[in-house]
Amino acid sequence: MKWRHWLLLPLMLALAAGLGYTVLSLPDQAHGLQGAVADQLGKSGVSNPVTAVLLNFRGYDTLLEMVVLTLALLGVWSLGAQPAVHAESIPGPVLDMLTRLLVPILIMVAAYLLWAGAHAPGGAFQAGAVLGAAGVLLLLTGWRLPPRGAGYPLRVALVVGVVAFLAVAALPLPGGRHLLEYNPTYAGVLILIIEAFATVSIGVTLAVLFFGADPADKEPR
Amino acid sequence: MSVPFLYALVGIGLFCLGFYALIVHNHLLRKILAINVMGSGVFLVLVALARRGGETPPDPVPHAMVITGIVVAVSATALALGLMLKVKAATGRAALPDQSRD
Amino acid sequence: MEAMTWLSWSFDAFIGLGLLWLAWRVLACSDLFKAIVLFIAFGLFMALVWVRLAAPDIALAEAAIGAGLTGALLMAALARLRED
Amino acid sequence: MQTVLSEIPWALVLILLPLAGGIACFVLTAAVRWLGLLTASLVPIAAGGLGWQLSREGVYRHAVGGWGAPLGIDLHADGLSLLMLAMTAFVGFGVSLYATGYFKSAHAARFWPLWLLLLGALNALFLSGDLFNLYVTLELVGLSAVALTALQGGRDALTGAMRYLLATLLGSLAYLLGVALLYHGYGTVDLALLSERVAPSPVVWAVLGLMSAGLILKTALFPLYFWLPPAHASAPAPVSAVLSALVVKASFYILLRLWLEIFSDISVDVAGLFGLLGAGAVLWGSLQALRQTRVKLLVAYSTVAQIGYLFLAYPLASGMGATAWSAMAYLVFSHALAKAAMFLAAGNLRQFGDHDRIADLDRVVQRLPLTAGAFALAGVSIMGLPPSGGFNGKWLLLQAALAQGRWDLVGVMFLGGLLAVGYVFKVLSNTFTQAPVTHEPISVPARMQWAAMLLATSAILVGFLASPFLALVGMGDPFNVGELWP
Repeated sequence: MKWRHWLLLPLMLALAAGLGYTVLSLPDQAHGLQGAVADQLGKSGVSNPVTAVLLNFRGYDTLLEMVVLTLALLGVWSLGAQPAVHAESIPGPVLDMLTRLLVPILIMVAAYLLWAGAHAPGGAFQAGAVLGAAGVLLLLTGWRLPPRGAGYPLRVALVVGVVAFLAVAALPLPGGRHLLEYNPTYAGVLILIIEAFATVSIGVTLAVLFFGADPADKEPR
Repeated sequence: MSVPFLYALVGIGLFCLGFYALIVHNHLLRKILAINVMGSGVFLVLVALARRGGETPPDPVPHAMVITGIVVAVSATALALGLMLKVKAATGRAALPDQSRD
Repeated sequence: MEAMTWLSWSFDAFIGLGLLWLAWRVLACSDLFKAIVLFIAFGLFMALVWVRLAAPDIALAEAAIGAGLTGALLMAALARLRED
Repeated sequence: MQTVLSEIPWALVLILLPLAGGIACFVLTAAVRWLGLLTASLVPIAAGGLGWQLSREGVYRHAVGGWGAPLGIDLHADGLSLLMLAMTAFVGFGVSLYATGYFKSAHAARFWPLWLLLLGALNALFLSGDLFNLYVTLELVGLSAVALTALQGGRDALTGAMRYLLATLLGSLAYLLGVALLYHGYGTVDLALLSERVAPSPVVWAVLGLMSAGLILKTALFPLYFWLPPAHASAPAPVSAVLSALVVKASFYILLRLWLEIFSDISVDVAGLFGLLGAGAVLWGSLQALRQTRVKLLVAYSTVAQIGYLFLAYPLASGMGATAWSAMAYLVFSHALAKAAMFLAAGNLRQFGDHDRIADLDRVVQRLPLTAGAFALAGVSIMGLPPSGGFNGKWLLLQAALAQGRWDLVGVMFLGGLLAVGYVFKVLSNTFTQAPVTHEPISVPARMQWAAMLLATSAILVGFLASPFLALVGMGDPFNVGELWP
């Protein structure tokens, strides 16, 4: 078994050397798209160029990426129940207190990141991740979704980001315009709406992925 | 060597290191970590090379691509971890059975 | 000025080598729990690199998703793996 | 009426409709079957609409967001995209019809959202003209395919899905590194712009290596096929059909596009390597198929072999482009139909006898005539016997090889054909006789049998439609050869 690994090592070094040579062969000056982005930034509705690329210029990628996240959740849920984490992880008073303190702060941080994304570093994914972290903390302290919320309401919260994105994407089509084409006057508002719904969905999805299985899943394990 | 090329080479190193570990290790959790390290390497190449040529504001397009990539990576990791637990439950080991013996 | 550039360059070289060393430890150390902790550290180091590369948006995403939530997912999976 | 039809953006409908359908199925769990079947029946109509639009207005381009490449993402459809979309729509409909009978309630609620999202992802992939966007669609396809493989659980399916996931992620990352290098070499990820800008350089060579290796792994071309047989053989029957018929074609399509747009001018030697691997796949896959004792594993290895034929077109295209690419288009399409039919029939056999051991198939011809017939008709196309789509493809490929004096490839095709006859008849001959171990048959719903029959018959019928078929595929000259044969 081991000799195969030794055989692999020179191959990997050759691969690294080849790729390294390729990287060094690139010119010293980048000629990317920063100029094109800067030219159109005024029409994008936001002033943070990364957000402009993510939600406007290449918004279609981001739409599909939201579907990727939903798909991961569908995949994990379709595997059925997972073993529950053992009782030893029941939190002590410290974690409990920390959670009470942290969760409201995290939610406020998420809201700030969402709002700031238009002009400064931040945006839906960072905000959603922070929201997800708040959810993970709650789950760690033993909080569970009440059964009434576990079915339909949870599923709606999970997909509301994709649905809002799809709706905004398809909106210009009946008028004969392009997919995801925003009117520059409303672009900022539309982006904020998409991001707000996306943040909720991303946060809930990440927290639910941490939980492991569909809380409404009654299948015996 | 300029800083962008330095980090791009580190990215290539991470890619190859992760690739090697992915093949060599049997434990599935380790393979999942290896895939993540490989991914970080690719992201590093993508962003570092955009810094070539100095202090002008960086190209935001690779930045947006990497944020997309990070979300794709966490999605794939979540599915892989769920699958790994099911493999463990079904076979008793968090490793893939040797195919040649099947 | 020359000294500043040199200092900044060696700082980057240090981070780059540290990143490679961390990745190697993540993939080679014998204990899985330790590997995950190292992976989270690796993610935080990555966030530092993104800052160095003038990419604060990625730094935020990496710290929150790459290190934070991926780390939490890995920890939860390891705990479940050791259940039985 | 005509103006209304031509104003509908059919390409966008093909992407948005299944995505919306999948999400609706996820939320409205009670109505999944009807929502699912409805969506899957509307997709072929949209594909037909796109075909009509293309034939009237020529190549379709859509700048998402109105920005246009290189800043934005461009969608693009020509005859080759249409071929893949029509294949997806048609196989997708047959499989959906089958799935309404196959999955029971708990699994149905999990199957339909995943399957419709996969359908939307495949359509998005075949319509994308942007390399990074292709990466995202590739991951969508990969993750949904893996989740579907593991859907019903079981030791083999779970380990098969895990192996599949690791392989597909590795392939995607190699591809993505190639995208990164291309972007930094040429300042765009738009395929059309790249084809104008790319010139031979170390970057292009590295990208060719990375992307080819990653996509070959995802296409399961010999010798990187290790993950395919366990995954395709252990997945639920409708999922196996989708994996073999459509999912491996997704990465194959990207590689083909890259070849046609970027790499063919850079290197002809690599075409020879692709041909060599293809020949290896034909021989090795067929031999392995012949050795199997279970129906689904046999059919899965047959996929390994049939993928090989697709790569034989690369070396032959340098001399006789029109003939070789026509052959490949025919093989892609007819293999999808025939292989889906075969996997669906295999699923019926398995449900009927609660096993899929070839030796223990018990008088299936008398008791399950439609299924046995579907398997036989699909077998005709896979073996390449006339009249069938498979025959047209293999005949054209043979012509290209003969005309260029490639006797080695002629020999490979001849041997591959003989071995295919061997493995198809290995199954068929056991369907007539009484098995040593008899069993109580379990009834198979009629629509599951008719779904297999529908796809198998289409694989035969497409053989009669050579000139309209090739005229459609040649729209917009995706292969840069002018008119396709004949």
